[in-house]
Amino acid sequence: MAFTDLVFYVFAAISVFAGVRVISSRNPVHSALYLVLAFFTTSALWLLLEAEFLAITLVLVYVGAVMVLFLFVVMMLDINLVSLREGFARYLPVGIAVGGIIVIEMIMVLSARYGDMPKPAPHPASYSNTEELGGVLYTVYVYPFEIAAVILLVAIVAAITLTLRRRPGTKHQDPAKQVAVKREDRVRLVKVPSEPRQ
Amino acid sequence: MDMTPNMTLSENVLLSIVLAPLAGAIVAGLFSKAIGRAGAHWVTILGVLTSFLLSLTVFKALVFDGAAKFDATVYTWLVSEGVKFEVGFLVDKLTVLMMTVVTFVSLMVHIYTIGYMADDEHNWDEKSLAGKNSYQRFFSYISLFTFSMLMLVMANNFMQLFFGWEAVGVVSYLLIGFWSTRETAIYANLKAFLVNRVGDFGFLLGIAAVLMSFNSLNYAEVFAAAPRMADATFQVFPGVDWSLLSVIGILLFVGAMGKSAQMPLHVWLPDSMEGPTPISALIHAATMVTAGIFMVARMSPIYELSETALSVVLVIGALTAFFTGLLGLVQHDIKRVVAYSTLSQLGYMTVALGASAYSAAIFHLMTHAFFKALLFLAAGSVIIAMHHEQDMRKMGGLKKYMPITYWTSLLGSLALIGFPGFSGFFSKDGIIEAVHHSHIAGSSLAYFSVTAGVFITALYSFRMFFLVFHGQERMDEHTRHHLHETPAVVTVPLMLLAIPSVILGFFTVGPVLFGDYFGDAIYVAAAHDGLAVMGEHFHGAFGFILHGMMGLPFWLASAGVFTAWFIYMKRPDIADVFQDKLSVVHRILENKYGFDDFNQKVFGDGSRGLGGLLWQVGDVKVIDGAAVNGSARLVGWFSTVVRHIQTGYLYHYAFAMIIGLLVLLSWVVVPGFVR
Amino acid sequence: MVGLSHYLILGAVMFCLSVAGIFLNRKNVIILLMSIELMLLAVNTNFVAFSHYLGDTAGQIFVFFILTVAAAEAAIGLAILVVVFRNRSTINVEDLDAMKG
Amino acid sequence: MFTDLPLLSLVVWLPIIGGFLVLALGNNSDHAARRLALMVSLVTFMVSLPLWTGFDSSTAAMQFQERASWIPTFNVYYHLGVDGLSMPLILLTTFTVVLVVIAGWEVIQNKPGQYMAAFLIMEGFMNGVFASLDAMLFYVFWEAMLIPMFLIIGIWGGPRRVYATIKFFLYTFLGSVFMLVALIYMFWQSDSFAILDFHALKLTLNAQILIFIAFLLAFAVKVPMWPVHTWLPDAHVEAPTGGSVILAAIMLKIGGYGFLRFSLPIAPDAAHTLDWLIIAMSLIAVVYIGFVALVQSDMKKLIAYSSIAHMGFVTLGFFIIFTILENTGGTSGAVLGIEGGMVQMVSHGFISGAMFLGVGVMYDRVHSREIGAYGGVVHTMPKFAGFFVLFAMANSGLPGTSGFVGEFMVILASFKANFWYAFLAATTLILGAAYTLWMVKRVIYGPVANENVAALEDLNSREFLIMAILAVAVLALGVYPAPLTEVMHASVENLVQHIAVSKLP
Amino acid sequence: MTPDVAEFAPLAAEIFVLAMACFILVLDAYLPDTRRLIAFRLTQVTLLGAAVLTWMQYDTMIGTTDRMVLLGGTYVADTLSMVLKLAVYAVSAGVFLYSRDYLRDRGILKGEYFVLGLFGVLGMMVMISAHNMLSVYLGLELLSLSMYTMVAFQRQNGVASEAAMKYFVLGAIASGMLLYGISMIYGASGSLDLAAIGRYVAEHGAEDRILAFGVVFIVAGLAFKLGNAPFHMWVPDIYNGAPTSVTLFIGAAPKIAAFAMVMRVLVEGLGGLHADWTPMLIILAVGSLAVGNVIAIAQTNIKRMLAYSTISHMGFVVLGILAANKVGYSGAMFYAITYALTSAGGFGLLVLLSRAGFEAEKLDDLKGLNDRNPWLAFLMLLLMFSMAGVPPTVGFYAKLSVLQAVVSADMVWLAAVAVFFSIIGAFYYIRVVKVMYFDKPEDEAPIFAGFDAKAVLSVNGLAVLALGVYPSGLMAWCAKALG
Repeated sequence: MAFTDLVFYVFAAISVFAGVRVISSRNPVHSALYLVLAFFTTSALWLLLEAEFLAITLVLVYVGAVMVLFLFVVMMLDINLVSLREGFARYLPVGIAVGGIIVIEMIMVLSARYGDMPKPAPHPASYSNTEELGGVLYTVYVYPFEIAAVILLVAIVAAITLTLRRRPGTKHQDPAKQVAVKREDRVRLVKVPSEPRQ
Repeated sequence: MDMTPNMTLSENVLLSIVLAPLAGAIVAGLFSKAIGRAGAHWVTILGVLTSFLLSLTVFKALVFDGAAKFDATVYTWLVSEGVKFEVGFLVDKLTVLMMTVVTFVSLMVHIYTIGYMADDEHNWDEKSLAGKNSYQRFFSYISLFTFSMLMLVMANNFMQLFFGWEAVGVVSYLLIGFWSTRETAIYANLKAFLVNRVGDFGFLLGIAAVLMSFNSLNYAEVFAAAPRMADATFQVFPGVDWSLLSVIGILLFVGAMGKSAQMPLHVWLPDSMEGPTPISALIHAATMVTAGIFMVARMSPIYELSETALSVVLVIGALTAFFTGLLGLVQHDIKRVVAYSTLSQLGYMTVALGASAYSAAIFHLMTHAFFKALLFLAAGSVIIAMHHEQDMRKMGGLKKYMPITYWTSLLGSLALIGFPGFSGFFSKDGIIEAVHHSHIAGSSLAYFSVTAGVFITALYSFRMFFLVFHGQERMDEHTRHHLHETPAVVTVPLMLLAIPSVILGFFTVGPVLFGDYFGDAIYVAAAHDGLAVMGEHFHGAFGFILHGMMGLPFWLASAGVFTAWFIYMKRPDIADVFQDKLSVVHRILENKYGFDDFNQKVFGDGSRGLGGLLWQVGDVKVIDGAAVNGSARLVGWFSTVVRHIQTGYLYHYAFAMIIGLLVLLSWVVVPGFVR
Repeated sequence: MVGLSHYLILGAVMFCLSVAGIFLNRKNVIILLMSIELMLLAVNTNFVAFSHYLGDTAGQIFVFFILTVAAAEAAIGLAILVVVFRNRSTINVEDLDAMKG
Repeated sequence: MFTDLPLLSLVVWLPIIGGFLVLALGNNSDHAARRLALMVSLVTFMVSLPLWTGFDSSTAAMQFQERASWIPTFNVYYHLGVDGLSMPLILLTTFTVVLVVIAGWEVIQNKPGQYMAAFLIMEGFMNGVFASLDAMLFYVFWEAMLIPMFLIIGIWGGPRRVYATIKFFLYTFLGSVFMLVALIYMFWQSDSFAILDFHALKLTLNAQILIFIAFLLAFAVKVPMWPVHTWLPDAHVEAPTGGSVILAAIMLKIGGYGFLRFSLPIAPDAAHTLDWLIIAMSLIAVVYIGFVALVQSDMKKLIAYSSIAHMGFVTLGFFIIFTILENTGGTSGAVLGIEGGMVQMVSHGFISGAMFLGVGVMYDRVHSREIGAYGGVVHTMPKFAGFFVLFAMANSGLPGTSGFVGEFMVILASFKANFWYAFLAATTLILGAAYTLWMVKRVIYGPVANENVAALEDLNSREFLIMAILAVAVLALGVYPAPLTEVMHASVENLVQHIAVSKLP
Repeated sequence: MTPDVAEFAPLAAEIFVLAMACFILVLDAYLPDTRRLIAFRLTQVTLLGAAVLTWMQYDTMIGTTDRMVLLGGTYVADTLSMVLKLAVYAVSAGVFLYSRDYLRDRGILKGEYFVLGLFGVLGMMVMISAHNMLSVYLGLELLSLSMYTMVAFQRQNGVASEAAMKYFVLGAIASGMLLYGISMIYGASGSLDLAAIGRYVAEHGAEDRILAFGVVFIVAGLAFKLGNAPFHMWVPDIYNGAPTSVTLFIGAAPKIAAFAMVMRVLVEGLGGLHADWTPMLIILAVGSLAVGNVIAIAQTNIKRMLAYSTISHMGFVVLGILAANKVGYSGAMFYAITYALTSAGGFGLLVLLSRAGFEAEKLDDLKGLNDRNPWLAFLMLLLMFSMAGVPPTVGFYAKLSVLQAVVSADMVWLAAVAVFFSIIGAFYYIRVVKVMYFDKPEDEAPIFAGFDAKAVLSVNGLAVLALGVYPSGLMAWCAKALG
């Protein structure tokens, strides 16, 4: 067995184990951490596939940003952990059955088709995965790239729209209101009858 | 032997005969307010009189001037596939005889009605708008009836025959139920119509069979082709061959059974007495009920080719003649006695038809028309005098109050029982003799029936006669006080009808019964021709009378009259003794053999029950309940059940997607992959 | 000898794990979101493996975009989660059944 | 002179456009809406008359044809034309609508504009159905008809109107959608939606049977034949008088027309194979429904059931051809049967319309349709009673009235096919008379039953006019039906020749 | 291979929409609450401008089979995309117009709403013009993310946020499935370009079964987007839970985009595999027809009822596609466009009937509409009969063209099944008519609606009738759009 094979099996096993733990953990925090583990191991597998840029990105973007966000939300929302675990076992057999059948079918199909795919020719030493990707990203895939940018914009807008709260207690400025204010809004002239002479 | 035709009948004259009463009916019916009561009776009488006079001219032309028979189309109703449905007239000696009888009786009845209906408003609720012009309407109806009856007898094809057939039925329906406030009347008219419809049902099928066999509905064409079809067969039930002409004959005869009130379709006729008496005389004695007799005689070329059909006719007629006569013995209603006597006489005519003595049947039809109309009108006269009391138990001794009615009634009764010399004698004796000579199946039964019938006829006729005119006066004081002879409009028709009742037979028996009066209008196969055998021994009317005096029927009739006198005049207590001793028989007779109960229970209640069952179970429960609403409910129920799949739980939704994926994967791909 | 099929099978297993996770975790929406991340990971692995074996960069580009979108998706998903929690004080899936039938 | 105009288009579109105008006008003035509606219906009737006068009865070809492209994607044409089968029915439609408009004149107080408009629009659709020579155009009109009828029953109907109208809609919708599939199937066989192309299309027996069944569903529901008839009594009972009249006089005829225009000529071999089914259903309709009608206590329901029984004659007349063919080897009698069915349809249009109008007249006064609520009407409404008895007699097939003609022809023809067909069909003589006259006995005759009846007023001149017109029509057709049958001879004979030949490829 | 700037010219409409969306986003921050309508008006201007640009761009292409494949094969401009985009603009503009008063009454008339709406429209445009799996995916996500947000837009609405949650999770799963399928297709064909995939499929489709394997996942993903059973479960809850204005948005234009996606992926890319996906689509179609029509009967909430009706209509759209011939595609396209139109009208009416503090969403809320406002009732009547497929409304021709296709593909039985379920469907549509016309109103409150909204609703409703009387124009367009 080649070294790369060993690496594959080890990381694959860890990543599957991590995946199982993600869905079976009692505590969402644990799940999140196992997911991080899964990302790490998968990233390692991607390295085996010579996708260095993506492997790094996965760790940076996912682990660094997305999973932190997850953890943050998990922590922020005060969730009753006990009640969330009830009834897991009841659905387990069905879940395993369905998942099992699907995975068996998938494996059947996949191994039949790709069982003997030849190993690709190794890249020359000067090959840079990042450069390669960058090259096409800004030329061939410029249109998707722009769209992706829009998607991120939507995400920003959405996140702000949905979660930005103006707490009643806090004080803040509203420039539009300040500009629009008129004299009548602020100054009230009250007519006071003069006091009658005694 | 045909005379050389030296003259033709005019279509316009024939049309006038038919249309004059129709015009009268329309005017009297639609413009009743404008023309008033007098206008109504004048216009209709004028119409019928025109018809009658023209009929006489036609009679003269055909019988005395030797005109050729008229057979032509007036207009084509419709054509389909080369089959012409036409309206046209066939006027030969048979027809013209009927025309004359019909228009004459009708004319008499019209005149009589003026008196009978004079104070008809008493029969109506004073607020009733229908009662306001009932007088005019009545005249309109009887004129319309005359029109219909003429259409019937003058038809030259089956469709028009059916038209007239149904039209007289409708007018009869309208007239029986004329006093529409009376529950019994409107029950009777519905019953009459429906029972007739049963007959018409067979009749229509018979017509359909004729069309199928001959591809024509024209008499002449059908009769001409009939001999060729003598051996044709027809399968009503698969695999069973019946003679086609027998089937046609029997089906047509079913129609005659309805219209001419033969057992078991006779039940409507006694009830039809709910109608005003003039129409009982006109429709339910003289004319309409004889339509069946006329029809069979008209169809003689067909019946002669089927002994089966003739046997059926014979047996039905015999049963009717005997059994309905018996019923006349236990009736108390004066009109019902006459009605049962009519039934019995119709049975005689039918027997004659079955014995192939068509001319005897028509002869009896004619004489019967006069004396039975007479008897009815006389009964009506009594009823008028009794202030519309019809129960004989409340009459008696009317002789001294109503002499004209008394004498005419006596003449009519004698004619009815066949007293030698009177009209009825010739026709009835002719029938009895003809049956005696007949050899077809059932003829001995028929002979017994008609002979025994003579005694019964005499018994019930004179029972009625004695109960009404002789003996104790059983009416209440008030009625007695007002008793007097009816006015001239009533008595004149009585007298006019009495004349033919007495003498007509004497003068016509020769040519009609034994001569060749009918010529080719009636066809009798040589093998069946009993009358021809009798004709060999016929030596004039006097001889016939003398011969009759010696025959069994005369003695039976005399015995009947005597018995009636003995029981109802001499020893009235005997009647009650009989009633007690023969209570079973009496009850059977009272119940009219149970026909009415049976019909009411089985057909009336039965069909309503069946209808209710089909409706409530078939329509409401099965089709609507189970199938229609059921499927709707099923879908609705299914919907409420299935909607629970949509649990609201996210994981179930996801699970559904996964199952969907699994299904697509397993069902579509994996088999394809393995393949 | 580890070949393409091994990676694909790994992807398949991960995919089904996430499927099972979605179904089994009937309580916590956050774990559902994580399962979805797992599913995307499986897909990404497929793409990377194909890309490698086909010698074609398109697959990796696709992965790149998937990662981008997934990040955006996570942001919105978690934002919605927060909104739900604020409204209902729960993220228990079994409590989120206001609409059904 | 008139025949140069696009008559059929006018007959179709005049009432539709007029209907929308009435709708618009109805918002402002009820009276103006009524007048306009009457005018539109009269003009339409006038316009339809040249169809009769200008009709060439010597040919079976389509006449007054109009053709324009409509949906080129599917070769659908706006193609109108009439032959001897459809022309009388168009006249019947335009005639009946005039009566309906008059009948609803002051009776309808709730949104009369909408009411009249619905009838006019429906008239256009119905004429469209009869005049269409393109199957898709036919289908569009056929289905579109449902909408106004649905509203008429639902808005102006009786207490159970919602149930009745939804039942009506779904029943008929159920029937027709499968026909759509059949039409599309034939389109792909012939690349055309022209009905006449369908006639010429060769089809295998299996295809024919499926097509036939699809058509049967559509037409049997419309006719309606037993056992898919149960919508009719409900719809009739709940519909306003005008709705009942149109339903009975025209809508049912569309089913019968469909058999002649589609089922028989398109799938003659299937019709041959399945004729026993239709005949059985027809005879059951005559007998079974006759008994059911006997026990109805609601006059409209009774007349509705009698309609079903009478329509049984129509379908019987149409489908005996094959038995005749087998028994006699020729088609003699088939024409008689089909013409009898056609005459029966027209006649039933008059008679049932008149009967429903009659019930409507009483209902307007007493607000009850129960037979038990009446009795002795003749004493307070003698004129009305006269008409009613006449129509009742016509309904029970009295010779001299139009009701006789069709029944007579069909019974005669069916005897040629089979004794028992005729036997069962002829039971209507008894049953028809029984249920109709029993109702007459209980409603018209007898002593005045209650103060409602005592307070009845006889026909006003508007009602008298309608009744008189119908009475004349009923009698005229009964005494002289030849003009009606003449126009259809050529078409029916052509049809019979067509049907008698197998279409199997 | 640096892209030429000129290559961006055909994207003028997309660029314009994006720029305007950004502009509105920024502008809105500086607008006082009283002047929020400016965002609304600018949105309408944007859609109008986009329509003009699209029209100009494609002016020369109408009726031709020309197509421009640009930007490395990720973008395509052809007649199909033009027709669909124009339909999307039109429907979206109407949808925004109907929503305006509704949003104002509920205090959510915010610039972000329209910005998200415009981003959604942009996403649809991307999907419509996609010529690469990547563009398909990104367009889909752009649309989906916008819609998730819009569903949750009324933040204090618990039901809406729950709906958004469900929508989001299920949508993400569906995306995952789609992506898995794409990865398989990519693996087999070695390309993400639809044309290249199409070529590969044409050559190897028959023997390379991995393609069919991928197709299963792709079909599942697409079915989710269309809302076909059993991937339909989100539809009723989201339609029900979302604010009616958002339901209106989701229920209309995205159906067109979903159709476009199916056309691009399944037909252009994987058309060679139709023997594989036709049976799958049959399952989906029959399932949708059954589930949609049957369950709709039990609904008393009209939004929910229309949701189930959507499911059944999408079943019809799929029927057209599974016929896998030109008649079917154009039929499905006709169906999708006219359904979007009809659905917009139906929900639009509900939006108009709703007022501040009152949501018209129960069937009973329509009671006696004919007495309250005959014209609106009549329009709704047209829309309902159109959905039921009764001529002479356009819904009939939509069903007709789809059935035509099914029959032309020798699946008469399927057509029979379809019409069978449409009978069941007819019941709940006419129940709406029944409620409006035959019942007495419970709520006599007059209906306030802007003149423009009413006018557009009238146009919308009458279009359903007009297209019914003369459908051939749009039908011809649909046929031409498919070459």
